[in-house]
Formats: sequence, C-alpha cells, structure tokens
Amino acid sequence: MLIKIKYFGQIAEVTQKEEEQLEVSEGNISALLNVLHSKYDTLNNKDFQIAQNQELVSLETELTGAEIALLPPFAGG
Amino acid sequence: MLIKIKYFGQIAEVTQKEEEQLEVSEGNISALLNVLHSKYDTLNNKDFQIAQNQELVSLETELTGAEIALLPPFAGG
Amino acid sequence: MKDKKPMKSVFKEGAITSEFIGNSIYKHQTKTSIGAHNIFLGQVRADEIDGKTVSAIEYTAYEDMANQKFHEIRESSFEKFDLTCMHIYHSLGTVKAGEICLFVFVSSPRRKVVFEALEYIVDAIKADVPVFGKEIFEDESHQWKVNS
Amino acid sequence: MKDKKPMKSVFKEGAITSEFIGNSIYKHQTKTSIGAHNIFLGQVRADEIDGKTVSAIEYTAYEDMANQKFHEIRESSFEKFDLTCMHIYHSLGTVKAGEICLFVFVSSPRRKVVFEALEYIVDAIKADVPVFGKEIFEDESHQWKVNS
Repeated sequence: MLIKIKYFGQIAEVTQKEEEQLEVSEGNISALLNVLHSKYDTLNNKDFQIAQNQELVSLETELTGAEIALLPPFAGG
Repeated sequence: MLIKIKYFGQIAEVTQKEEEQLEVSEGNISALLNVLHSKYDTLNNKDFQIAQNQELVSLETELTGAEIALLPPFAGG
Repeated sequence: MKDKKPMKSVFKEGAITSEFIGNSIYKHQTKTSIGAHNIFLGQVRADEIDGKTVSAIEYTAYEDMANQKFHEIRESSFEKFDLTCMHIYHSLGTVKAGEICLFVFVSSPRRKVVFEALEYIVDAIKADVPVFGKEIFEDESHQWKVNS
Repeated sequence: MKDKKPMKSVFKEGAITSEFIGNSIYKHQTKTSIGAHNIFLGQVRADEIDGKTVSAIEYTAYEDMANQKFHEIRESSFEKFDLTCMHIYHSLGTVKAGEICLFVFVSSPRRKVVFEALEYIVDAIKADVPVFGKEIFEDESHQWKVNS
C-alpha cells in the first residue's frame, strides 16, 4: 500500500525531506521501520516516536494505510 | 501610658473613627480590650485580631506603648 | 539579576489595568535567563448575595503592617524558591466588578518553581496581609468580605 | 459563560506579544463570575551551551496532531476543573531569546482551581503535543531542544 510519511525536526534533517509517499507491503510499524532504516542509515542514532493517523503507536501496531509521522522529542513551551 | 489605637473595616464602623489616642494603665492586651469593650458596646459582636507594633499579639501580651490596631478578617486579593 | 528591592509599597489606588500588566510582562523580555513566568490576577466578582449583586469592592489596609507583611512574603519566597523576579501589586480604594485588584508575577528559569512559588505567595497574601474589603451592592448597601 | 469552542488552532506565527496578552486579559473583564486568573508564559532563554549562546528557537509542529492534542487537553481540563475560560497560544517559526512562545490562560470563580488547572495543562502541553524546537546559536549553528 501507499503510505504518506512525515518527518519532523532532527528526523527531517536525516531524511532531508519533510514528507514522502512510500509503497510498502502490509505489516506492522516495525516492518515499516526496517524499510526506513535501510533507506536512511543515520536514522538509528535518533530518538523518535511514531504516530499513525495522529496517534502514537507501538512497533507491533499494524499499518492501516493512514499517515505515519516520525516525531523526535517534544519541545513545546 | 498614652496609646494610639487604629480601627479598620467593620471595626471602624463600630467605633465611628479610624484612630484615637487613649490613656491606659500598664497591663496586657486583655486589659486594654476591657476598656474598649466598655467604650464601644457593640464591639463584642465583632470578629477581630489585634496587632501591637504591626505584629499580631495574644490577649496575654503586655502593652508596650506601641501602636495597637484592631483588625477584622482579612480580605486581600 | 535578582530584583530584590526593599520595602516598596505594593498598593495602587484603584483597579490594576490590563495595560499595566502587559507593560510589566514587556519589561521582563530583557531578562533572558527567565524561561517561565506565572501570573495570578484577582478579579472582583459580581457575586449575588440574597438577591443583591456586588458592583464593587472598596479596599482599605493597615498599610504599614501590610507593606511589612508583603516584604516578609517576598523575602521568604526568594529564600524558598529559585526566583529571578517577583512583583506584587494590590489595589486600594474602589475596584469595580470585572476589574483586577491583585497582580502577582513570578519568574524563574524553570517552570516547576513558578507554580510552587505563585501559589505560596497568593495563599500568604490572603492569610497574612491586613487588607479589608467592603463589598458594595448595586443599591449602595454593603457587607464586609472575608477570605475563605 | 463556558468559552468552549471546538478545535481552533492555538498556533501563532512568531512571538506572542505582551500587547496580545494584555488585550486578552482586558477581554475577560466583562466576565464578572471570574474571581481568579492564572497565566503561564514560556519565554525563550538565552542559555549558554558549550560557550555558545542561544539567540532564538525556531518552532515547528505536526500541526494537525498538535491541534488535536490541544483539543484533548482542553476537553479534559474542562472536565477535571471548574473553569470559566481557558486559552492556549503557542508560537511557530522564530522566537528570539526574551520573547514569549507559550501563553496559557485559565480563569475560574475560585483560586484553588486555577492553580491546579494551569499546572496540569502546561505539563500536558510539554509532554503530549508534537512541537519541535531548534535552538539557534549566535554563530548560526543549532541544536534540538528536548523538554525535561
């Protein structure tokens, strides 16, 4: 399926882009992360959480096709 | 000794004045209060604390000749 | 950076305006070690009591003792909390319903500190400072306010 | 009296000015059931890190999710606390050292409520809202801010 992925803060510095569309097989977040780690090799040094459809999810969560976001540590306020 | 006494808020409504000088014998706050109660007969319905030299004192505190104030409940803020 | 002047009066005649508060915030923008401000504002409520509505509070104070108490609160706050600045203003005279009668402003590098300090200061003001409030009703009768 | 609009954006481009804050206070003076306001302001600190000084923070956010989180914080605050009003504004883009990047404003008839509510809200914003801060040093290098 085609998934829209958004990158923020220092993660966007690693990916050199703020978003992209990726064609991935069905599976869970962990599987998607494997794809991203092989695409961006400095990503594994970085601390981030993952949101799917604007909710934080775990590695075991199944991909739904909704928007994914890689969120570095929050710094609001 | 001659003591300056200040009245505030609803106490000043009872005494009809904001301050006065009274000649009183040596003694404690309680003795002074007896004088005031006989002078202002509605004073005993009222809730107040007493300050001597700007510090709250108890009935047993000795009069020093410093300024006395009758302070109704605080309502700051 | 500590803004710790001795014994200035905190009393202001009449209501404390939003312009005054805004300007006070503005003045702190040169203090770049501050990361968090916390502001408490006391506003006069149009309470309804036995069918009558409060239209204003008339504040009086035992001013010398009150300024002494404010000073003690200030000293103990700087001792207890890592504050960069602290300001207190309280109205005297008439403050109408909806207007502001108390403005307490604390600033610190960190946010935890300002929350603790502000509540401590406001509670101390309510408990320890000899300020008196005459609640004036719309029919010009009155009653005396008591802090709860 | 409850001022509970759904899902308005809390983001503002650039710093939040003291005039804006003063004006926001002014607008609450018609709400005469309010007795206590509590305001939190986050200000950008000129922190010194390894000999370099922060001159500004550049804020970005995952805006849709952030507005959703702000909305949830708003809903749960009105559920937990007896608030009359609540307003949150957060900067996006560049905010210089000394300028204000976060403005949280709660109002209630009673003071205890505003202290509890404000700390709850500010803590929730820091923990749950996807906002990112790039600390820009005077030499134009940068590092990424992390809330502690």
